[in-house]
Amino acid sequence: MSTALLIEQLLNGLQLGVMLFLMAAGLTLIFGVMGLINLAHGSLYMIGAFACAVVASATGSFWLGLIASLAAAAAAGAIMEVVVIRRLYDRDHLDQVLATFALILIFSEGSRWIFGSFPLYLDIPPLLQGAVSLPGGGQYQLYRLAIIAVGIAVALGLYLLISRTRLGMRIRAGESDREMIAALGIDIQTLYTIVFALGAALAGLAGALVGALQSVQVGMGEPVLILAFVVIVIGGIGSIKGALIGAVLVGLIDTMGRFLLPKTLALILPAAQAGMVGGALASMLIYIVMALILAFRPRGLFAA
Amino acid sequence: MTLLSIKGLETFYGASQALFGVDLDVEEGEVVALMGRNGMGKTTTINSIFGLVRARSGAISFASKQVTSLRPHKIARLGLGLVPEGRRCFSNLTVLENLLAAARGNEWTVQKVGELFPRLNERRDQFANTLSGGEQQMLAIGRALMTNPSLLVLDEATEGLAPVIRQDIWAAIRKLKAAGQSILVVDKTLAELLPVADRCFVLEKGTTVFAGTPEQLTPALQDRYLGV
Amino acid sequence: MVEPILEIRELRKSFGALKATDGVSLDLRPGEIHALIGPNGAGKSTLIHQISGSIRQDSGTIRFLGEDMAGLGMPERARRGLGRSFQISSLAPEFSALRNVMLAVQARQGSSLRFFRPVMADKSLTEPAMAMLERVGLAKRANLPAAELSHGERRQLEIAIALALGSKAFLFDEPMAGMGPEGSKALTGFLDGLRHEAPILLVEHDMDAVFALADRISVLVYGRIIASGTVDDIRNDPEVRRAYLGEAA
Amino acid sequence: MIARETIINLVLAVILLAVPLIAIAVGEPFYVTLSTRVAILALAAVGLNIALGLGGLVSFGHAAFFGIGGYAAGILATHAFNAEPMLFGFEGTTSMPWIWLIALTVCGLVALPIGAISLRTSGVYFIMITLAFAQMIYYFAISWPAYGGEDGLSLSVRNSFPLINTAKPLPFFLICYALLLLAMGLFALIRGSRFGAALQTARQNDTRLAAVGIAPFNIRLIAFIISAMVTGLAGALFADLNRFASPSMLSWHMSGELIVLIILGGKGRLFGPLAGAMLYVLFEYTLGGITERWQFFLGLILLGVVLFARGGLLGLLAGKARHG
Amino acid sequence: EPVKIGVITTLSGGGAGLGIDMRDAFTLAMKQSGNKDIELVIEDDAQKPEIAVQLAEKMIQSDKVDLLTGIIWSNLAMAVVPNTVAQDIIYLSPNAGPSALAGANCNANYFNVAYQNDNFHEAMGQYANKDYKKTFILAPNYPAGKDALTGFKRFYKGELAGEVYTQVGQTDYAAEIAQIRDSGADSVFFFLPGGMGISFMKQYAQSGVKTPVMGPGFSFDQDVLGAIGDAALGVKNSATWSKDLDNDANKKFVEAFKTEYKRLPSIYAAQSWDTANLILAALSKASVKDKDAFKAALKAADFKSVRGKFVFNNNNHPIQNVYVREVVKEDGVLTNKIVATAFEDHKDAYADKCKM
Ligand SMILES: Nc1ncnc2c1ncn2[C@@H]1O[C@H](COP(=O)(O)OP(=O)(O)OP(=O)(O)O)[C@@H](O)[C@H]1O
Ligand SMILES: Nc1ncnc2c1ncn2[C@@H]1O[C@H](COP(=O)(O)OP(=O)(O)OP(=O)(O)O)[C@@H](O)[C@H]1O
Ligand SMILES: CC(C)C[C@H](N)C(=O)O
Ligand SMILES: [Mg+2]
Ligand SMILES: [Mg+2]
Repeated sequence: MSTALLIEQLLNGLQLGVMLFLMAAGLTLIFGVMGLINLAHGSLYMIGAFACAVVASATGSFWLGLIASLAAAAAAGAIMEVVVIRRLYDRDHLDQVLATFALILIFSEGSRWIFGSFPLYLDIPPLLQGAVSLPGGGQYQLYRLAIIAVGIAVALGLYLLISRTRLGMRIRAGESDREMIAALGIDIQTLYTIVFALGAALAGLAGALVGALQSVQVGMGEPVLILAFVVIVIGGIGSIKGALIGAVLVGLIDTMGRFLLPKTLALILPAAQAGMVGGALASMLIYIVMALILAFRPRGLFAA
Repeated sequence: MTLLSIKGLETFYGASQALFGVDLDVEEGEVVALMGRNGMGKTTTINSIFGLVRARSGAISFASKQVTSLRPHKIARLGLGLVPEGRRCFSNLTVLENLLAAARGNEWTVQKVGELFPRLNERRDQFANTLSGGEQQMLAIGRALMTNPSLLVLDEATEGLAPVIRQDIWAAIRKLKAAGQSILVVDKTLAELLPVADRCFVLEKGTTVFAGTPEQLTPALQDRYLGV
Repeated sequence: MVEPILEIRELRKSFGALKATDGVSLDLRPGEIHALIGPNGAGKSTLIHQISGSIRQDSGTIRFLGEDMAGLGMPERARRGLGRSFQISSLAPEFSALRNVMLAVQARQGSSLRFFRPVMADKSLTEPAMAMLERVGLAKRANLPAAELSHGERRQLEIAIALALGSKAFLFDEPMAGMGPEGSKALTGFLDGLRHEAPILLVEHDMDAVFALADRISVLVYGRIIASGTVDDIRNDPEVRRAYLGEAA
Repeated sequence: MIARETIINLVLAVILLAVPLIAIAVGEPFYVTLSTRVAILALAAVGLNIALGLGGLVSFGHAAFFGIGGYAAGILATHAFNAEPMLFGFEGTTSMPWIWLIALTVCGLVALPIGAISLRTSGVYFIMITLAFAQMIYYFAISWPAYGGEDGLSLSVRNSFPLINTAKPLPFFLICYALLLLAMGLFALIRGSRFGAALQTARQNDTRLAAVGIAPFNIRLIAFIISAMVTGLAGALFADLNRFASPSMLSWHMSGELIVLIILGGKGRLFGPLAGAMLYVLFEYTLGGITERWQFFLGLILLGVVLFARGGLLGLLAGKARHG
Repeated sequence: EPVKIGVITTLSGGGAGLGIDMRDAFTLAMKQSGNKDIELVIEDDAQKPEIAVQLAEKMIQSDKVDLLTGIIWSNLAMAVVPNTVAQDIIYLSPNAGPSALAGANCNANYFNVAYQNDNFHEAMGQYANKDYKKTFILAPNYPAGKDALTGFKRFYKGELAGEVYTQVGQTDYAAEIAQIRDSGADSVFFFLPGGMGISFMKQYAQSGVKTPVMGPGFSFDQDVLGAIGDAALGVKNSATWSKDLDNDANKKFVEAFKTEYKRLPSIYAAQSWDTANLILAALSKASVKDKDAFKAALKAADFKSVRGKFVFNNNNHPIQNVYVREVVKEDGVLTNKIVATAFEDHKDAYADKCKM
């Protein structure tokens, strides 16, 4: 195994992690701040990807598509909050699970209604196409580097917003006692709509960015939703820092597991079998890690 | 000028009625005491003013504005500051953040609150859920003051405080009163409450049964309504 | 001298740089009410938490009925007879007042691993529970969910639960808080009688009650006991007056 | 006076029994199958309801037990059918009572460590860690080739029960129905018992429970295990109903569906799971017949239920739950 | 009394595109036949085995269908087919062909009109021998994935640069692509159906790795080519059908499909069209009520297949040609054209074990 390969895999892990972070950031914001379990977060991700694909193919510009994805996801989030979510804050988690589960069905079938059942086309913008050379002789896809950069910028921005601004304080205050913050004269309702739209926009951004790497299709949000939940739980719910570190951890573990487990097993098993068993173990790996972390730190790594 | 006026207030929790006709008013610059035994409806009255529970019937007006149909934050913005029963500090915020989150207007500042309660200054960066009971109580008062209310509403604001601190808080209340702050206060300790109050109201089973000056609340009446 | 029931030696607990209890030693003897007073944030509740087992001390020992409590969790200590009330009421909100007390009776009787017999038909649970509610004056509200009780009533319910546990010592954290003058008076009388069933470690800011009840008073300031003695000793201690009592007394 | 809820419960139980009987009489055996599906899903949800409704333990991983029950039936029957010995030379079995016993035991044994680890956490963390365990088992089942992997495991014939012809829809339905009633009886007893009192207190306020001397952890762990076992039993029946066990029984959608059934019917209520299962299967079946977009409308209906019928179907029909 | 045909296919969820093509071609064939005595019962399995099983039961017990067909996915077929044929109902597969149903467990009531799962991969293995010596192979870790790599290896004589099993539903292939880059392979063979293939191809094209890829037609068919985009251009892939296959039945089919649905048909549509026409042909010879006669009529396969020559083997799986196609652009639309024939009259590897 060459060092170039190792470096590339580490970058891959980092990039996967950062992508998960974009998804997890919105989720942890909504989840941690509003105490709301939003299973439909994956739908917002899908909406972002669809909006980007549709606008990009209509205008020929990925960047316009990106703006559209932010706008569409934020709008969908705001509408969702006003019509449904708002009534669920003081309910227990169960009602939230059911309602947002229902929203998944509505969004998924709704998009199929509008866009049909075939995957849409969305490609990387010309500016970011191709690969760059890495020290050590390897190569790395430029677009993935760009995703890493965007993710880190978002992490920083969010962290400052939540921990340093008055808006952030009020949002967190609402998390601990909504009634009280309203009794202090703060329009928590509108504030929550804004936060929700912000979280949604981040999911939409993730969807659009990742959509260019994958197939843009109905249901694309579901697998990443579960991973995003894993991330925020490992990191500690409500913590932006936790989400970032959790995401990178999951990204690295998943990538390295997929890469190294079959190789390691190949030392003792025939190649085909090592591939299967290793693959099976690799897919269980992040869940095993999550269970271990929670067993020792029941509130995640960076409990708020 | 009449700041707050409540007439014939009736409030329900689900199907069970808690208030059966409360009448109460606060003039500007006045300290009014709201009294009554446990469970008679004091907190419910206050929550109704703030829109935290909805009045079923009756009228509540503040600064000559009808508030019964407004949303809680709109009501508070008319100039009402609440120190709720049970403190309800924002547990995941630090002392400083609790104060900043509430800040509105510019007369009261973090610094001024710190002067009123030096203890809070010491614990500025500690999370509210780890404060002692008394510290939380101070924080709740400070937080309400940060909204620069024209009427400060204190629900059991001295509960669980050490005697020296109670004295401090009563002193603070007197200071606020002297500065012209209007205050509606619920408290169990008559010995401390009556001297600062300009007028008192007594609730029994959700209705106003007494309204008058502290002097008019004779020991006999105190025994009858409050069991003293 | 009689053997103390509860013996605390050199208890320490820090939160970061803050020493919440800083070498506290005190004991509780049969039949007495030992009042623990001190400014807000002095560490009184933290001490109660350590004794009852919900917070582990950093060092020091707690012996109850001659047994070291180290390594025992809150449930084990409660089963050995340490009953407590909470500074902020802690109840099962959906259960009626009666069922809240029944739970304590059930716990006192032992096993909760009985899956079949309906509790509401079990007189060995309902009757003692009702009796406790009578004692604290909540019998009329027995069937109301705890969430619908007023603040003061919840405090009374806390006491009823502690009683129903049949504890061999009580740790009461501000039982008077939130009670009206009438309620405080009644509770004072009540605790006065209770001390003969089991001794009480009483944390309280209501000085009328403390002075009326306490056999001994310890004063905790910044995690240290600065004075300990009879009511009169404490009243007249200038340091205590400065740190805690002010003009009261 | 009989409470309104009791009457509604009775009506639900009678409907579920009447539908298959009538269906057989008019020669529409498929409705027997559909009713059996309702009974089995309700049974699984009754199991979950012990943890979730009484104990407040929102397990998002009960599909694990449902699936393990299903695979227990599938694996035992496969070995018996092919006469291949498994562990300790045991030849497998096609007898339902044996399969149930083994499914119950295995689920209990698996629930013990999962519960012991998961119960160290609470709230949302509990939801997620139970999901994590279920996902582990799911991925294991998908990629472990011995019993079909992702393709699942077909049973060639339905397993047998002494004196009853299980291959016929009606007798098999009656078995499931009887087990459902039995499980609901167990639920009712537990709810009213001392254990139930402790368990429900653990949900409302575990500090209180600890303060009276009862360790919440033990109470919850036992509830979790009982709950897993009942759901596992349902899984074994489900495999028999479909003559098929597959990883999708273990998927998080299945866990979600069980939760949905409970909320739809009314959380913590004796008949909540049954009401929920009836409603859900009815929606799924009728909507599916009307439009290809049925999931869209199912979504709308579920949303309507959460927003406007708090307390689920039973909450709507019988009012707020009482806790005595 | 009309003939009732039950169609269970995937019309919702992530894999719906395949089922919709299947259904559309099937209904179109039925419509064009003008046969008024056929009633279709079409239902959505949402790609869930339990639902498929339930639908099969409903169609058999309640709708009393004479024939069942429609399933796209092997795991759903494994759930439905054994029970269906055990109840003496005929099942015709328009797509999935798991190996478990082709060998010892073959059944006289089960006809696979599409392929045995290994076939496309076998063809690619055979074809790869021509140009490549060291291939990197990958597939999802599930039975059809294992069948795929087994099929490839059965005919491929070169060396393997690596053999990787990915997770089902995986969307990010960066780690695998890095391994490919590092492996020194001269070619890549992958089987990743649905969205997985789209993701892989897009990421592969951007990775800077230039090693040529090839795969079974599933990942390069009409339903996904649009989404992959130009990254797919020039890729060789194997299939038993292509839109440019030169026979009358095929021309008619492609025209009809394009006219009716304004899009190009996929493999699934083609196989489903053949299934419908096989049924129609058998119906014209025998009544469905006479099971044995009808099965014999099916087995005769006396219909005009869009794949040209079409014969059933002893195990009721097709003996047919497998082609190698290349992705090209025609009028701005990506599509395939045949460049070679990998196998003539190819049989699957399990037929020997079938005692029919
Ligand atoms: N959330 C609630 N749901 C139902 N009933 C309630 C609720 N809160 C209070 N009540 C009832 O309303 C009545 C008035 O309660 P309230 O809290 O206003 O009394 P209070 O005068 O503030 O008493 P205290 O001095 O004990 O605080 C009581 O009978 C109480 O049981
Ligand atoms: N978990 C914690 N983390 C950090 N500091 C804590 C924590 N718990 C308590 N403290 C601090 O320890 C000190 C003692 O708190 P404690 O609650 O014991 O006070 P108390 O004597 O009971 O006061 P009061 O009479 O106001 O209830 C306080 O300064 C408090 O802020
Ligand atoms: C669409 C095809 C790739 C389906 C494949 N035969 C499977 O079983 O899953
Ligand atoms: Mg009150
Ligand atoms: Mg305290």
